[in-house]
Amino acid sequence: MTVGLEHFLILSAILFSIGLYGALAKRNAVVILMSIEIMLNAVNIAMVAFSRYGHLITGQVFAIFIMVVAAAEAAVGLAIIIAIYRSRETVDVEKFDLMKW
Amino acid sequence: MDFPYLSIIVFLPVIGAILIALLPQADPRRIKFTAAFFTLAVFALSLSLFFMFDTGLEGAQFVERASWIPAIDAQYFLGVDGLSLPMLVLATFLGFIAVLVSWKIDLRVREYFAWLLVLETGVLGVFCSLDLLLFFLFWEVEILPMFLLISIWGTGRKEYSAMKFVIFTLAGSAMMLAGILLLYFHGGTFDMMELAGMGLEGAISTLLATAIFFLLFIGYAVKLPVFPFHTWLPDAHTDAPTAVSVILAGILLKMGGYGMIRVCVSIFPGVSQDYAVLLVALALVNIIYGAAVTFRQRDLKRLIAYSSISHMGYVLLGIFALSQVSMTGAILQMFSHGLITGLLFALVGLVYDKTHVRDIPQLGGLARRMPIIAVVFSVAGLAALGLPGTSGFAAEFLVFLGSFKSTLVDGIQTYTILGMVGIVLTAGYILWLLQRVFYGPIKAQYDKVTDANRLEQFTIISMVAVIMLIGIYPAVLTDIIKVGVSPIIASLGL
Amino acid sequence: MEIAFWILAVISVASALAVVFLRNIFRAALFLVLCFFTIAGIYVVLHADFLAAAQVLIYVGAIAVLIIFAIMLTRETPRGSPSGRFRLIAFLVGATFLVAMILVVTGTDWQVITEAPTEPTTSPLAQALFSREEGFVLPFEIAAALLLAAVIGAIALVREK
Amino acid sequence: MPSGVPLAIFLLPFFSFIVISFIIRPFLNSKPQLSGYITTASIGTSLILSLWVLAEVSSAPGHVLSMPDYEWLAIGDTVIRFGVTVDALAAIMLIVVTSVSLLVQVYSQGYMHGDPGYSRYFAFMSLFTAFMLGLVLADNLVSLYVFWEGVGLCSYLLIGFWFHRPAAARAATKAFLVTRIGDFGFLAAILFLYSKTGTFDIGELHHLALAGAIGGTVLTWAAIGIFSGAIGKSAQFPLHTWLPDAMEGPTPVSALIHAATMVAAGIYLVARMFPVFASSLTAVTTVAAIGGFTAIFAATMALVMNDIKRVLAYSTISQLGYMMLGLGVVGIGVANDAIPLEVGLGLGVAVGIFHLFNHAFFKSLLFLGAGSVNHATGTFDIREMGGLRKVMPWTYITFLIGSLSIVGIWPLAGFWSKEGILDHAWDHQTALFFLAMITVFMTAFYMFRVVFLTFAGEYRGSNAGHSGASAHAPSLRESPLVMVAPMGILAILAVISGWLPVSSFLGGESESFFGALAHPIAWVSMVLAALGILLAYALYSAKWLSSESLRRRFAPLHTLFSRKYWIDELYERVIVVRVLVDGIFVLLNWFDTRIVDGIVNGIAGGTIVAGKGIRRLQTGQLQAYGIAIFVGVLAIVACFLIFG
Repeated sequence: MTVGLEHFLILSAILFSIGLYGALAKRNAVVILMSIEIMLNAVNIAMVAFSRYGHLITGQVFAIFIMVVAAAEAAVGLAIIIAIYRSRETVDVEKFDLMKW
Repeated sequence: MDFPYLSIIVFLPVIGAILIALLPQADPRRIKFTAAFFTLAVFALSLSLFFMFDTGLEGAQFVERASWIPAIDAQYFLGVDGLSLPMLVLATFLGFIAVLVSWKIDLRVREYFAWLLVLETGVLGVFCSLDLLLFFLFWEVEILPMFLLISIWGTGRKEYSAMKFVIFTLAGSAMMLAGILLLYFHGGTFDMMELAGMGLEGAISTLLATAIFFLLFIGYAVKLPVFPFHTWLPDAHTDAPTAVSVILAGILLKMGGYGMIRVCVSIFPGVSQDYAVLLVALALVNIIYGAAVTFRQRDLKRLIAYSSISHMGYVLLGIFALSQVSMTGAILQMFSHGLITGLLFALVGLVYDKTHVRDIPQLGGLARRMPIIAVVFSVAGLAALGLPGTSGFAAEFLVFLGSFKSTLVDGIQTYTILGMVGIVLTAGYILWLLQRVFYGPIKAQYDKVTDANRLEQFTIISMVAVIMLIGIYPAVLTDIIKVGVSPIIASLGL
Repeated sequence: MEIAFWILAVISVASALAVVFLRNIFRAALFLVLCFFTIAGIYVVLHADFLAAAQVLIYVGAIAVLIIFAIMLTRETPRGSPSGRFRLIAFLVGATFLVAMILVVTGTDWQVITEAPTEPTTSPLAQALFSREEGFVLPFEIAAALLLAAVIGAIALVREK
Repeated sequence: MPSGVPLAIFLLPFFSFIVISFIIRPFLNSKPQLSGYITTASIGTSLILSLWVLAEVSSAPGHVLSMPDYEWLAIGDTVIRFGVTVDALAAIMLIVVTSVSLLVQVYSQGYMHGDPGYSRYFAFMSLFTAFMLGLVLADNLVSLYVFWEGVGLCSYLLIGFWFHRPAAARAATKAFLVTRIGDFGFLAAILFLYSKTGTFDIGELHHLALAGAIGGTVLTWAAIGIFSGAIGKSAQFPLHTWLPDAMEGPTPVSALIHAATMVAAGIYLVARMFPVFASSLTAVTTVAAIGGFTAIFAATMALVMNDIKRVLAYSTISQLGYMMLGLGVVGIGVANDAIPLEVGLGLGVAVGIFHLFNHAFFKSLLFLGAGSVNHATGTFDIREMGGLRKVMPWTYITFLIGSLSIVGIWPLAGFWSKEGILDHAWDHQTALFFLAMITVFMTAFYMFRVVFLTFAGEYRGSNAGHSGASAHAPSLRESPLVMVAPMGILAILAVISGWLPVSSFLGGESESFFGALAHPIAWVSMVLAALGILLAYALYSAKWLSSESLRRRFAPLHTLFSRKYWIDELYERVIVVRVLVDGIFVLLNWFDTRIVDGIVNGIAGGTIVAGKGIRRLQTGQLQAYGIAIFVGVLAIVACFLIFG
């Protein structure tokens, strides 16, 4: 069986699901951020795969934009984590309930 | 009509409101005079329309029409006919009276009068609009000033009452909006005149027509109010400042009755006929139940509020008896009730102002100390119970006469006679009220209270004059009203 | 090529699992780096040479370093990376999602072109980004602005008050 | 005669009201006597004009003058026109109203002298007279109803004239309410008739009724509805309770409104609509039965009252019952074809209205006499009077004449009209005739009980400082001329009014002066009356019998009568208070606040409770939100997989 689009997409799905699990299940905010990066990368794989098998360069363009957003998100996200850590002495998301009511 | 009378009438109050908002807060006299000037100007203008109105013509006059939102064919379409002109005059008159009644306001004067004028614009807009969307817009405009006026300048549980008023009205409005949109989607226009003339009923299924009819009806029924949507009214009245009670009873309730005739019956004559028995029965509930509950009220304002519910039952009866005379009577009743109940609320305001008591058992013998208020209160009360020579009689008589003779509703004669029980009950609570509040030996704590001052005398006596005028020669109004009613009756296929 | 794919796929999945399941947060970060590397390899397999390079530069170079900094700054290492109370539900959600995605992927009739595209992709990519007619110049500029805003925002957030 | 004359009769007193209330009261309050003068002058002029009208009518063919009318309201094919009707009935009523009113106004200037509400009193009196005249002149049911309510209003205002007295305020309210119950039927009948015939015009209705153009059931119901208005206004059983209480008003008011004119409006109404009534046997039987029953029923209560005005009030009710009986029995004759239609219509009106005519004079005389007595003694309680014959000779004589007249002694006024009623009752309704005969005896007894207790014997009043209705401190002396003179004139009228050809003018029969004595019924009734007077004499003047022991022997009956059959209690305490205000209305109020408003507040409360519950889902935990998002995504995907 030759490797085709489906393989890449399934790989992407597996990585995405792992990232999803991490983002939902972990308590450490930094780990959650890391999981989100995995998810973003998984999406990128799908994008690039589509680009490869559809001969459309746009997929890669999107991947670039995703990277940009990921970078920005990582920067701001980590900055927020550090800011919260400063005020609360913890990065345990279960102890954050600022969004409550 | 070249001169845009109606636009000026509708928007002059709002201009006044803006002007007042720009005046310094520190000068309440100037604010009050500005408000009085603007409302008087509007009243004078509407009165001039009243005299210029051609009673030989059916349909709208003084029409102004401009495209408003072309994409959905919504228009800026103003005009008055025999239905709306009396309401317009009533609204402008009571608007002026409301300013006079508010002369003693000293809390945040500027905002108060500004909102009062905005309220007037909303109400006037409702009566002048011939485009459903515009109508709806004005209908909603009135809610915000009412909310603020009750919740800031009111008494007692004012926030609760203001909120109740808003929620009730908005719930009704939501239904009405749904109805209006359905009308638009099936009729293809927001133009009331066109919708009334196109025979929409025949074009859509009965179920749909009925559904639209009741969506609209509930919107108006909340406003009128019709049992069981009435409970906001006593609360709002009880806690509202006097002038707002005057406007609320005098004009806002009439928007409901006006809407029923203008929209429900005009556009759906067939459905109106099919459900007339039900609606007439509802009217009877309003009349008798409202009167019965009135007997149990101890608070002066609450009592009059409940009596309004009873009196609005006559309007409902007149409308859905579906005869020319009864419908004319219903509109006359709206006009008359606006004056009478407006006057009663103004008087209760005066009594409260002087005695700081509204609890009836605590009052007594006030006629000794405030003869003028007592006399005017008696006249207003007698007008409310339909004594000949007052507008109340002319209106109720026409409603009963028209209903009795109506041929479109089964068993209407029995219903009418049941409805007439209301006049006995009304006499009961009104006379009981007069007896408890004004007659008998005066209580010691009221030895120092004073009678109405000059301004107050002018206000209440001018209202009495109009009540008597309409009562003695109702043709002043009925000649105009019947012009508005006859096309609707024609559409009923008589 | 297929062998490369399988190797890379296995490693990336394994390292991703390690990121999520390892209790040692620092090691998890290192496995994340490994994961990023393998994904760069996947890009190579997909004939996306420019992206592969960018992946290494941005993720491995920049983001991974940021994350490690964050780990050190927050000094949470001793507590490790515990799982929260939602882990079971999260697992179910993740698994279901995976199943759903696989169903979608396998259930779809993909219209694919099998022959490899031309390399290098740098020039077509640049054209796609900057061409006058159908380019992404405006989004590109907005992305630049976004990055700037993110940088300033990050600085503002972590600045000592 | 210019057509403006009838209008002027009505408008003169009305302008008097306008002038008093808008010029004298606000600006000339220091000269209240002006109000009295203006009222008297305007009503005097009306009287002269009424005499003119009478002269014109009597010379007109058929005793009817046609008058123009004016459109009041026109909506579609419903047109309401107001006009005046001038015929024999109206002319007679005009004379009654203006003459009694004039005399009462003159009297009032003495009686009300010094009252702070002097101007208000005359304003109301003018207004009342105007409305009453309007009522008489009305040519259609709508304007008749308008004035009908108008006189009711004036009655309300004048009963409550001393509004600071709780009893007066209560009586006023009661009077208005009770009559309004009757008016409800009247209004319904007007609408009912209109819906069947399309006209409000009384003349046209007569034609239609006589021509048989209106169905029998319709006529019956319409007549009964109209009659219910008359029951209310004329205080017939079962709506009689307001009239005795109405005595709380000033005495001249009782004389004018609650004896001579307004309460007689019910009789006038039935007379005016007589062709409608006479076309339905059920209707006329009802009228006769209610009238006959009320006559004896009210008389029994008059037997035991101690308040002189209340005795007179019950007597008025009783006499009004007679009038109804008269109308009813002739109507029965007509409906049974015992009397030819063309004769019967005039005869019925004549029988009823002739008694009304006479009653107006002698009853207002009696009331004015009571007022005069009160002016002197400061009380209305006959137990505290006595011996006034010596101090108030004029009052005594006039009162005696009035009493003899009401009792029906030949040749005084009351005799003539009462004989007419009794004759026709004997002819057409024997059972009611016997009731009426017993009433004759009772009438004689209670009237002379009052006469003997008030004027004979020794003065029993103890406290001279007792403050009464009059502003004067009571002092035992004859009333001033301004009061005595009207009483004198009324006394003359109470003698001679029966000799006037009123009955034949109205279309009835008239008897020769001595010919009446040939009737056995006349003798029987006079013997009964004499027996009544004798019994009263025996009990209260000569004291041959002890009234005390008599009362003890008939204790249950006495209690029944003096407690007015507990009808007031039944109406006020049981029906109005227990059943309605404290019963059904409480229930409805509870329903309104608990159920209707409760549902509203319940919905609001439910929303708040639900919000509080649902708020718990907002844990603030990011991951929970994330899970929710993805569960949502999965749901969407699932939808696509399953349905798409």
